Amino acid sequence: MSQKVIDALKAKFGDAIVATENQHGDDVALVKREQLLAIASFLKDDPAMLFDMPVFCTAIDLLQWRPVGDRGAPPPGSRPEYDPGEDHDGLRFEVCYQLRSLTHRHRVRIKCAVREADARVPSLAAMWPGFDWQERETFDLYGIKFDGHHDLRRIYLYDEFIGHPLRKDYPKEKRQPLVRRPDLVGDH
Amino acid sequence: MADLKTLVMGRKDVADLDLETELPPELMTVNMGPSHPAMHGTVRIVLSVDGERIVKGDIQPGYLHRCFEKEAEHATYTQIFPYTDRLNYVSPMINNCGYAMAVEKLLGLTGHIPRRAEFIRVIVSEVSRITDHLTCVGASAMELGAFGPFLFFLKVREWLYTWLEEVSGARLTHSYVRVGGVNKDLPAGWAEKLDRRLTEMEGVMVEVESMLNLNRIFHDRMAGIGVMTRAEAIAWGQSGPIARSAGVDYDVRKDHPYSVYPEFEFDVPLGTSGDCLDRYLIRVEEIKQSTRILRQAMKMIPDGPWIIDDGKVALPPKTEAYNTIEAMIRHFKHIVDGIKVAPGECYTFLEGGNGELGFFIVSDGTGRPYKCYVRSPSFVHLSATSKLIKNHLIADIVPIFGMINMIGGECDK
Amino acid sequence: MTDVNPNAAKPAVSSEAPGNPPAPIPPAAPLTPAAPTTVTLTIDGKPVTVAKGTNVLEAARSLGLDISAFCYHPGLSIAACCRQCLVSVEKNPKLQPSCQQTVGEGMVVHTTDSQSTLARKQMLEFTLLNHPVDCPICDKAGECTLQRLYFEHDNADSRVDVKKVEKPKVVDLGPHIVLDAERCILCTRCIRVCDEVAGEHQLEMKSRGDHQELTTAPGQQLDNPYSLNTVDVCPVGALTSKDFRFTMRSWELEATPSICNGCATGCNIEIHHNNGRAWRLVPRLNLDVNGHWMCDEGRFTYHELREQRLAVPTVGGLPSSWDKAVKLAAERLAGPLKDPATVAVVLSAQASNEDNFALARLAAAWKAPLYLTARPERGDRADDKLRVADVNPNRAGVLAIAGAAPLGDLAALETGVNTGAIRAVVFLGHDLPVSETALRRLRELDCVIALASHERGPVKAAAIALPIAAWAETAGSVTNVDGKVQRMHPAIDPPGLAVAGWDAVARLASAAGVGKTVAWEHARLVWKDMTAQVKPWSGLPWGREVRPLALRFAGSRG
Amino acid sequence: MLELVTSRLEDAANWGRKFSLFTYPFVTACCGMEFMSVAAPKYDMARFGAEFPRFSPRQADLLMIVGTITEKQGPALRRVFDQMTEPKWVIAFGVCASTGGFYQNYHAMPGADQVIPVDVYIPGCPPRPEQVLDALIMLQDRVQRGDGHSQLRLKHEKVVREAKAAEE
Repeated sequence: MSQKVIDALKAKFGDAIVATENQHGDDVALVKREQLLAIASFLKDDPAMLFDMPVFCTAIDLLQWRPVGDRGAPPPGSRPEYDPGEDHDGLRFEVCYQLRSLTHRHRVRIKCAVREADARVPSLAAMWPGFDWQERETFDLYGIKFDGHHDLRRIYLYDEFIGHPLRKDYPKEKRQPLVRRPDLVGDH
Repeated sequence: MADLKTLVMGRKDVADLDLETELPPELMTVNMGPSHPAMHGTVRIVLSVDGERIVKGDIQPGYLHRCFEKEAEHATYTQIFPYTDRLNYVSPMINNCGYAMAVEKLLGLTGHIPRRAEFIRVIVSEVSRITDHLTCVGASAMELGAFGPFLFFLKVREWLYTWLEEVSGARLTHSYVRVGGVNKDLPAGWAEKLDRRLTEMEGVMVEVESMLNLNRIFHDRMAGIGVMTRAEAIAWGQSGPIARSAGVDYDVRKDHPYSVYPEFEFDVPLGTSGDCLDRYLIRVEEIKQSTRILRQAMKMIPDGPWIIDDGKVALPPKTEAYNTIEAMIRHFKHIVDGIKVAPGECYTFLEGGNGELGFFIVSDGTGRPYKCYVRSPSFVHLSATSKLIKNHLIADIVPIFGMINMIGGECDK
Repeated sequence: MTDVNPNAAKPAVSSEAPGNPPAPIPPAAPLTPAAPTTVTLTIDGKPVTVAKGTNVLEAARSLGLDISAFCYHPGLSIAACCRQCLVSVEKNPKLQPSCQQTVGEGMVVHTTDSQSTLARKQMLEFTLLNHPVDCPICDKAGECTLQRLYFEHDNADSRVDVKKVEKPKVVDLGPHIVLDAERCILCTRCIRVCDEVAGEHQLEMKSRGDHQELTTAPGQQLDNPYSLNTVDVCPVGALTSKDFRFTMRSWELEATPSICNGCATGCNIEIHHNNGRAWRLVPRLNLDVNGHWMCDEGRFTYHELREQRLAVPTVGGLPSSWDKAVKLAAERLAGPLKDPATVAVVLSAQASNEDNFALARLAAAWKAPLYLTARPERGDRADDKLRVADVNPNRAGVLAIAGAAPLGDLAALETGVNTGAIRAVVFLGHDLPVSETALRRLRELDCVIALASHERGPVKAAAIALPIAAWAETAGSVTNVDGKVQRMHPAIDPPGLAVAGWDAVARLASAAGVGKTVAWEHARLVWKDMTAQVKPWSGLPWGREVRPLALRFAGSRG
Repeated sequence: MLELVTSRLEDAANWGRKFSLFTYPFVTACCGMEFMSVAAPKYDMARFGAEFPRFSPRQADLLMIVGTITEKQGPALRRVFDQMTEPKWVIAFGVCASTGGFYQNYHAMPGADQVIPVDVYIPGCPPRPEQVLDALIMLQDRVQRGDGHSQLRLKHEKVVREAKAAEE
């Protein structure tokens, strides 16, 4: 749908574009973190790109990704650099930015893979204010730090909450109560 | 007597009110919510006010964070429909459709859904859109003191709920749509009933508009309040009535057509000033446009199956499931293992009641999504609200919030 | 002295997909011992080179083609009686059962052509003709081969409407197994398991046609020590285990790869658990150790995990806190430790390498002598198959850890205790098979510290008992009789305040003031120290952590 | 004789209370839509004396917990309940408020009764308006019988007070 965007990115940034794929009509570009800001500003300002509308920002935790049976294409988790290995220092999170251009009517998804040890990416909230809360949400639920975000706080959960619940290793039903009825304390 | 005063005023006597400490010169911090009549759903705002003027508003959502994503990662693709119902619970059918479309895209079924199913989806979605706008406008009017329109609109919504109940079996949380179609055909005589309801509704619309549009108080409370420019709207990722009120000509049904929408004639109302009054007018106009679509759909809807004929996607009829081993096995594999979706990811979006509602699903080939992110318009709209309420009076929060139409379930997920 | 198989350390064979019992055959693993030559043939247009003697079915699977089959099992002989794996081979007028058809040079096979596809679909339709509508009450539902094959390969309605043949529903075949003859699809896998794995002919078919029925051989019942493997290989719910049936639905379970602790063979297993409780153990493919099988006795060891557990530290039999208990233990030991020779540190052949290594290192810090305790051998259970006389999972591991250091045996310990030469005992596990008098002496010593998962025998005699996790509750490794070091993964949480054995040792050490060299955060770090110190294991990889995987989402099963 | 009079007085008071329930709708989620329907024409809650919502806890004596309660929401709910005047009653509106419903996860609270005592539970997701009216009538019976949570507590405190007084 917007192959020309991918081509332009490849032409301009070369090996900063780790991989590109077209998934069900969505064009996806996996980029190097160091170049993310440059790529973003290019996408925003270049007259041929003009991605003016931020759609969403989220992350994928690839901790438990495993190819099932023999169906389908090799999943991203099967790339060597994603291998958690013995002490879990593989690329664990993929931060996704979905962008749209209302001018040119094209859209693209930028991905950026980070390790658990330094789960941080440069913040794009200054460029697209729409990403302000979206990045806070991603930080809240996945614990990914966005460098340069003006106020990176929890947004859904409360400050007393420990951990980041959408990580695959956070148990679904692990509650952290703030208040309970005195006569019930101990039951939970 | 002193005790009584203590009870009433919280201090011994009005005389010992210390102006220095009780009315400090610096900004005052006021807390609104999380349980507040003017807050649709539950959201908390910490306001720094200079007298009545809002200097800074820190909006804190999350009081209804029900972990849609975590639940979805632990449920099969079919089990997730009830959770989508409760995202935007004012227009559940649209969420159902959006989620179903996402899964169908991953399955490669887009375009292979029976035409009747597509039409049914459009019909129930538009009815849901109407109920959404009715609730939004009615409730906001009530919060501005106009209790009449609220009662009128809820009466109409009741008619539509009754109709939706006949279709799906539930008043509010329908779970009517399925991957590959809808779970049963429309009931006999649905068209006549819907037609009558719509006609009656148009009558009520006239009444309500005559009550509101030229109402001086309503006008003053809405016009010029919470203005958002076109550039702001785009940069903040706004969509739906909010963006259109600011003149952004963007409606997914027109710009990225899905389902059978290209076959219908309808207009997308645009605002000019981007204030609350425009948002109200646009919603009212969209109700009429939805009615237009419904009237066309009632004529155009074809006969045929309402769910795709694919044993790996659709459940077998219960009568067979209980009596033949073949259907029983199909039922078991469907319920226990879930619909197997090939590894991949896709972002599918459609025009929800509030704007662009999108589902970003990542599949690892099993019967449950590896990730199921929902791009909820309310959340995006609310992120811009702190800008909108700035430099307004506290009382203006009411219309602004009313017209942002923040739906807790959708915003907090 | 120990021949170490580096692959055995990381359960790579099946931990990649710890949800598919039996695990899919890795293409690399040859079924027949490496044949001298290889053969190249074409399947569905794709060329594939396999060892000579391989059958077409395996060749196709190595290409990732899933040909449906009921009677074929890679661990058993070929029967070719279900006709479910028919494929068409060029220059051959009739369809061939791909399990029986060995590969030939230049052979051209089609698995997706209309003829063979239709044949397989029709076979499924026939198989289902007499199959009862039992899924809701069938224990196999959810992991049933018939369900999977029908859903993936046929998925069409039946065109025949005849009354189903009725057969006995509840037939008691033996101590562990019940037969539902109606569900049986007559694949004869179970018969071959008895004949070839257990070596006892205990099952047979009787009658003909749609009256054909599984039954026990004359004068026999299904009671061989490997009988429950028939339940695993049964492609439907005909044979069910009395131990597991009607307790838990398979799709509610989660699977974690581990190692059987029943004896020194160290069969690779999967723990199937749910809500912090193990429900059954099933074998996991490892051609180097146990192939596809395990013994019945081993399957029942999971019951131990819930019996007589020690959940809190106890002092004189009364509950206490960790800090109090280890502090008191350190104080009690201070006296005897003035002469380390009087302190006996007892390793256990029942505990994992990590726990034993931690305790051995503590003993080294104290310069205290090491002893070894183990459950007595049982010659009766030894056979030339999987079962051996040594019922301790880790004797070889303890020997390797002790290395050159002298390792006293139980007799020496008992005499030492009785003569008063030993004034303090720190022992691991709950097996200390000494005489009653010795036990009494121990009780009188009042300076006996037990690190045990169960509250049994000697643990009751201990002055201070520290609760540790059992084998299914912590990450660790055991060394089997051949010296293969194999990983276990934590499936469920330890009860109460119990912690991993090495952790308990570390707490005791820090309380006793020798915590500098005896302290770890993670079993992985214990492993690193251990492999650095124990020569035969140097360089062994720890292998990656494996998390429990929901069976229902483990991909296609059955 | 005196007991008779006081008990009659109590009954009269309860009769008055049950027909003048002032609701504080603690609306959080989907059930709010149905709460609107209950308050709106057709099902008209006012018919049962629950005239119209009071949005200040101090003026309300019936707390309707409408929708899911999350861990983050808990303290607010607790505070609202504490601020209400005695005697007060609580209705858990919908299955989320009763048990958490099918939201069993790290942030949804398994029932509002984890935080405050509840008098009447309404199942349903969301419950039909008829159910709600039924629950309201059940609550009214409870009020008349005088065995709501807070009524019982008040009685208990009274007995204790009198016992103390008797001792001195």
